[in-house]
Amino acid sequence: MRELSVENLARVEGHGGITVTLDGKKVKSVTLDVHEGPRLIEQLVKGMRPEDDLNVIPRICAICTLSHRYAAIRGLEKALAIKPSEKTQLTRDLMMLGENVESNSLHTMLLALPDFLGYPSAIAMLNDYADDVKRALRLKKFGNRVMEITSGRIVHGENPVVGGFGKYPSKKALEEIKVKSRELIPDAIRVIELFGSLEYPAYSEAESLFMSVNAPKKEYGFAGDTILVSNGKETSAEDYKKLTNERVVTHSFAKRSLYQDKPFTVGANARMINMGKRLDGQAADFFKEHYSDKWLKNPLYNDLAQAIEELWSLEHMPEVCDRIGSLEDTPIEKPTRTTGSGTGAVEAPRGTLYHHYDIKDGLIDVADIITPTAQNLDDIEKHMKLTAERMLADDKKDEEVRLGLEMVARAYDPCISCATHMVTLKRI
Amino acid sequence: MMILKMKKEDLSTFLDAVKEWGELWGPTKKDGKVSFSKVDSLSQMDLKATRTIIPPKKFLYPPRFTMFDFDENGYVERTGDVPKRILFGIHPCDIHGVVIMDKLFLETYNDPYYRERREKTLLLGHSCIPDEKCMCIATDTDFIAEGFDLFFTDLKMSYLVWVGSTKGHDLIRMKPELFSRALDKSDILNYTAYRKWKNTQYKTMVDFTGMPDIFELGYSSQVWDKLGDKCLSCGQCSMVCPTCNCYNVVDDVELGSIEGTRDRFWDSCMFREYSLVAGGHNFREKRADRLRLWYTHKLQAYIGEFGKPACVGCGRCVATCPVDINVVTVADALKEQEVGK
Amino acid sequence: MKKMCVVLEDREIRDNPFTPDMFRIVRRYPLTNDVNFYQARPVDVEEALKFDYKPGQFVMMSLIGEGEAPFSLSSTPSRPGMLEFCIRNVGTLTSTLHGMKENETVGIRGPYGNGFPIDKMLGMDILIVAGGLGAAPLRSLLLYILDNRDQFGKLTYLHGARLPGEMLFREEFIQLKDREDLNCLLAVDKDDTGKWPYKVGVVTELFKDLGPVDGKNTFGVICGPPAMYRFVTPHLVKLGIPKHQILMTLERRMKCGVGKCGHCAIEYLYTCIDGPVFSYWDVLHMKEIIGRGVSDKTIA
Amino acid sequence: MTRQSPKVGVYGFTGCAGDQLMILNCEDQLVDLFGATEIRSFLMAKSDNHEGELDVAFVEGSISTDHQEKKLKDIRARSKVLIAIGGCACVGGPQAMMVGDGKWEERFKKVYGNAKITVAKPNEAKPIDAIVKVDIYIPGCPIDKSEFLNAVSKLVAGKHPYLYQFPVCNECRWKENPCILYAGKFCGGPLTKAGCGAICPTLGLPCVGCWGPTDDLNVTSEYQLLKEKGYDPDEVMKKLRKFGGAKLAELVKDIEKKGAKA
Ligand SMILES: Cc1cc2nc3c(=O)[nH]c(=O)nc-3n(C[C@H](O)[C@H](O)[C@H](O)COP(=O)(O)OP(=O)(O)OC[C@H]3O[C@@H](n4cnc5c(N)ncnc54)[C@H](O)[C@@H]3O)c2cc1C
Ligand code: SF4
Ligand code: SF4
Ligand code: SF4
Repeated sequence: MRELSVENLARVEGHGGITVTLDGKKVKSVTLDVHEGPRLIEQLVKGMRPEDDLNVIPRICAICTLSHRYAAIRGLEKALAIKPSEKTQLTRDLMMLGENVESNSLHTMLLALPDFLGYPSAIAMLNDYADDVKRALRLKKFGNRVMEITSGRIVHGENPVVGGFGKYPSKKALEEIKVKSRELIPDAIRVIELFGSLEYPAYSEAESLFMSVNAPKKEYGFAGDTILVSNGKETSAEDYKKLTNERVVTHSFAKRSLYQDKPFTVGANARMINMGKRLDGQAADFFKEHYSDKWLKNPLYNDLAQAIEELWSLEHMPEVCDRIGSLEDTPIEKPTRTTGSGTGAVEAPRGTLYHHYDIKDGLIDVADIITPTAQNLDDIEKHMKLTAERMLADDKKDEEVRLGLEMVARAYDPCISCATHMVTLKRI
Repeated sequence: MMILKMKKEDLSTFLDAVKEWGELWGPTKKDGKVSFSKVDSLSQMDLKATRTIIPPKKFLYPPRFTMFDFDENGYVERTGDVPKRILFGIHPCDIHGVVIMDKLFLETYNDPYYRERREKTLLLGHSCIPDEKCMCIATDTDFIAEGFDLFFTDLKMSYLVWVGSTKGHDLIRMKPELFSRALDKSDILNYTAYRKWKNTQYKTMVDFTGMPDIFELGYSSQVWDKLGDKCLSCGQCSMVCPTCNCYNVVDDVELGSIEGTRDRFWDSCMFREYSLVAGGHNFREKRADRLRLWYTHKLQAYIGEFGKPACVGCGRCVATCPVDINVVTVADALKEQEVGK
Repeated sequence: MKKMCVVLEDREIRDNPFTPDMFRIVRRYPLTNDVNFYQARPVDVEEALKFDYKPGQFVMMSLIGEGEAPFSLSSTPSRPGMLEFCIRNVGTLTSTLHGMKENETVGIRGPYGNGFPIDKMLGMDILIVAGGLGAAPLRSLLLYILDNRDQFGKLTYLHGARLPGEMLFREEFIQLKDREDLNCLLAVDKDDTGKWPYKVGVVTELFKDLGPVDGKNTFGVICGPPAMYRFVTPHLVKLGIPKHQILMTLERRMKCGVGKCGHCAIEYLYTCIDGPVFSYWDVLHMKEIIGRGVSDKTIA
Repeated sequence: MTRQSPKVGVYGFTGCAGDQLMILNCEDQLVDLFGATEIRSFLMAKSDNHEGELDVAFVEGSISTDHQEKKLKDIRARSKVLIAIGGCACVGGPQAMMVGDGKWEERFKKVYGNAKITVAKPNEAKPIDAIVKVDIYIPGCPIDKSEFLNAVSKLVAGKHPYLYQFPVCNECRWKENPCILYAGKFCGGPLTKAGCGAICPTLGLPCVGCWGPTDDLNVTSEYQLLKEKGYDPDEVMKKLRKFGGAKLAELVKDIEKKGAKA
């Protein structure tokens, strides 16, 4: 028996590793374990005021910081029966677009692309692909800038609060976003073209189910009150437990999810599968051009899905900015009750994120947070197992198998998808 | 001193005209934040605002700025990039504050950074209505006779305009038709009435006479320890006080080179590290010691040197300290040997 | 009341007192395991003889990227051309300085501070008490007096160190013991070598060996760690030296050296421009001056 | 005079990866950064990582398993300078907010039930200086780009990074914000290290304390003040503890004891 282990799958909300146990050419098991220490954040926020919870929970993950914040805000506002103003709503949309651009450009170009092109890092690509690396940095920087303008800073901005914003973006800042987002569209298109021209190895192909929020008004978007499943079902976000069924496994500090006893996928490709037809603008054209049945089986297409989504986010910014600019600032809405429950669901760049709260007399009684990576873990394991089996059957060398596995894990953009470095092979 | 008269409604025209000399700055109020900001015209100013959060020292000596650019060959001073500015609407206390800063920065050794900004900034004072925190009457800074370029006293129907410098006079000469030398008896009466009325407006009653002796007597008083227990060491008092001048200096280098800049930023004697010296010895380890230095500086030492306190009575420490430590409460506590609630 | 207002138009001083000039380190060797001796000369050699100062003054030394720190001049202006320092490695700037080699450059501006009141000290007896790094400014005074020996009365130099190996300028001072016109007494707290031929004990022990002192006609000068002031001053008072003739040089944190940054303030005085040399009389009515503990009780 | 570019490693332990992300967020300097240093190990940014002797190690995150403790000691052993980056490494982070209350195991059980987790032995979160010596602290949640770049630039030039300590209030005053605490509402400014630029008070929101406690804080006075202003002591304590980690836990112990008596 030998063990092919992919150590330090960093950033699966912390640190993880993949161990593939091989028996001859057969794969005995694939385990993705998270050995980052537990943080028990859900327990720590118990007894806190909602505003204090909002300071803590974004620190679960820096790269989805705004998604966490927004999911919590949605959950808390439902629990406290607060209805945010239109201006607040739109400004939140804008911040999510910013996070999407930042995260998707980081993941596609700087973390996933080096695999496809055979480099150890984006920096190592500088000599041969300087333009593309700089393009990615431009996009990422702009995404960060949008987050900074809307949330107060690049990472862990405190500006979005329950009931509104500390301060709304200034007219000048909105104008800056409008101009810059238009300027960057050619860059985003180049990213799509690049990923559209890549070969996606078929080793990992398998049927799966896809979940995402159902954005309101039949539009594409990153937040919603119901959840779409690719089998056609639609469920209220409040029933998230039925969808995710969290459980603890012994080899990991991250919890796991199954839907109807089967692994499922969340993320950009799930969003495309469920809501792709709602895209508009050039993003819609690219979607039509590139979308195929393969997306339903091969997780690697998540990279291309992210590229298309990023273009959509950029294309949408000017309109959102205009609408925000046309509305008067509104004060922060106050809670209308002190006891209640609510679940917020948003689409983090790497998939659906749930924050559920029970509030009692103004204090948090129960907090339940289900992250996209936790939902994907079983799915990742499933696709990796297949990849390993098929590659071994193809007589691939260990080095190639290792890279193949890394690419699959990374494609899920697991929180920060610098996943799966340092693969070592152990034989018994 | 030359005193001229101007119609109330001409002020706006005058300010529009003098903008040719430099940027126009004045007191503004936005989101509860009262500050001197760059404005286009009089209409954007709020002349009723009593005190800005930060005094005009920020113009002469910004919270943070670069002194030098350096590389291995030496240090090149960074001056010359300061815009010409006209500051309208400064109150007498703040002009007194500038006069004290002038002494500090321009005498003995001449600070070129302060000097450049001072020379490029014209101070156009404006009379004020004291609020419940003002105490300039106790520090003898309620009126001002020097240190400004022009000073506008609002007498309801008209302004009396004191011309304090040749530069001030040059501004007048940009619109001479707005000013008249023909002052009559009613102007004198109005002015006297205004002074009398202003004297009755103070609500904070505090007496700083004898402070140097009271400080001397109270050097070891337990009052300092009690105040020290309350003080948060937040340093706000130093930032807002028009006569606090302390600063720190740091060098920054650029990535991958040894070129860099030497920056200066506002510091406060209320911070622990401020007085720390080599070997870990701290001359003012206790907050009580630091507070005593601060208030000794304002109410004892300066009076000993110059006959009046280094406090100009602006009330900013009263309007800032979250735990109610300020010139009034400290002076009272020392006199009564009791820290008030 | 003094006139408050500074008239801007009057002044034509355009020099930037904060600009360091570049100096070259021409010699550098260790005095003890954490104190180095440095000799520095302006990069522009023409300038070398123009740098004039008084014993007891200090300079602000800049290292690129590390900032500035004050250091006493250890050399005497009576031997112009070269500035000398002895500097202890205690932190960021000083540790980088310790790693520098001869021929490298540093920025220096100054001299600053009042220095010793040489005019008043002329013709008087001088009793110097140095402890540890206090020798840095006091060596300047000592060498100055030796170079102008006929202008002063009796000269006594007391120097204490913790261990023989920690005594700054040990060889230099031991040689001075041979001079007729100087009474040089050295002490170490502890002799770990077993070969120390002079006094073993704290510096105040040396007062026993002093012989007669004409207090009224003497200037006592102290420099050393804060605690030393507390122990030594009573001895000087006992010798009958008037309080205004007991001098001490003080250290404070400094960021400008020219009375602007505020860090070295002691009540209304600035160590940098009103000091670093203060008389015991100043200290007596400025309680904070050598730190807590020097209250009326301990001084009386 | 050319210096050898320092060998650098960037490591992450328990936390949100925000500080490592902030390094990657230095978009304009990233290429120079990788040019001026020899980045030997940086899991989050590259695959070809080599462990070995380092000039500088940047360590993010708190330590909360035995496995991590071992790894950190190893990093320390082969690094000349070890720099803690971010609140988790410097003071323990939000996961250490309740350190010492004796209820950690209870909380662990509530999240993981009775499941036996074999991958590593979990512990209550600790700042890294509870395990190894730290040479330089760069606080923040997350760290500030310019503070980080200043420190790196100095290290590359062979100089000492320097952060002068003062509370957020100082920066807040520079921004001319009306004071929230003066108005009688909670603000963590006086207790918190500056470096963020007083972002939150500038947005009209209280400072949450994410830069961690200053070396010279008067937590008792602020606690008293807020109590006088009508805050529930429990709530104040929760707010104070959020980012204070082990250090604040130590400071508030007394208050909590006295509070219980009062
Ligand atoms: C008038 C005067 C003369 C001096 N003469 C000498 C001398 O001849 N030889 C000598 O070795 N030292 C002398 N010093 C002390 C010397 O200035 C400090 O040791 C030096 O500033 C430490 O700098 P650093 O960057 O290496 O230390 P840092 O890393 O900055 O700090 C180490 C310690 O020094 C403290 N410190 C920082 N700046 C100063 C400062 N300006 N003054 C005092 N402590 C400070 C810090 O608080 C800290 O505790 C003198 C100081 C003064 C005020
Ligand atoms: S006196 Fe008040 S304002 Fe000043 S440092 Fe202390 S608490 Fe802050
Ligand atoms: S001490 Fe207070 S009242 Fe006096 S000038 Fe300073 S801030 Fe104003
Ligand atoms: S608002 Fe907060 S950070 Fe700002 S000065 Fe007040 S207490 Fe300090």
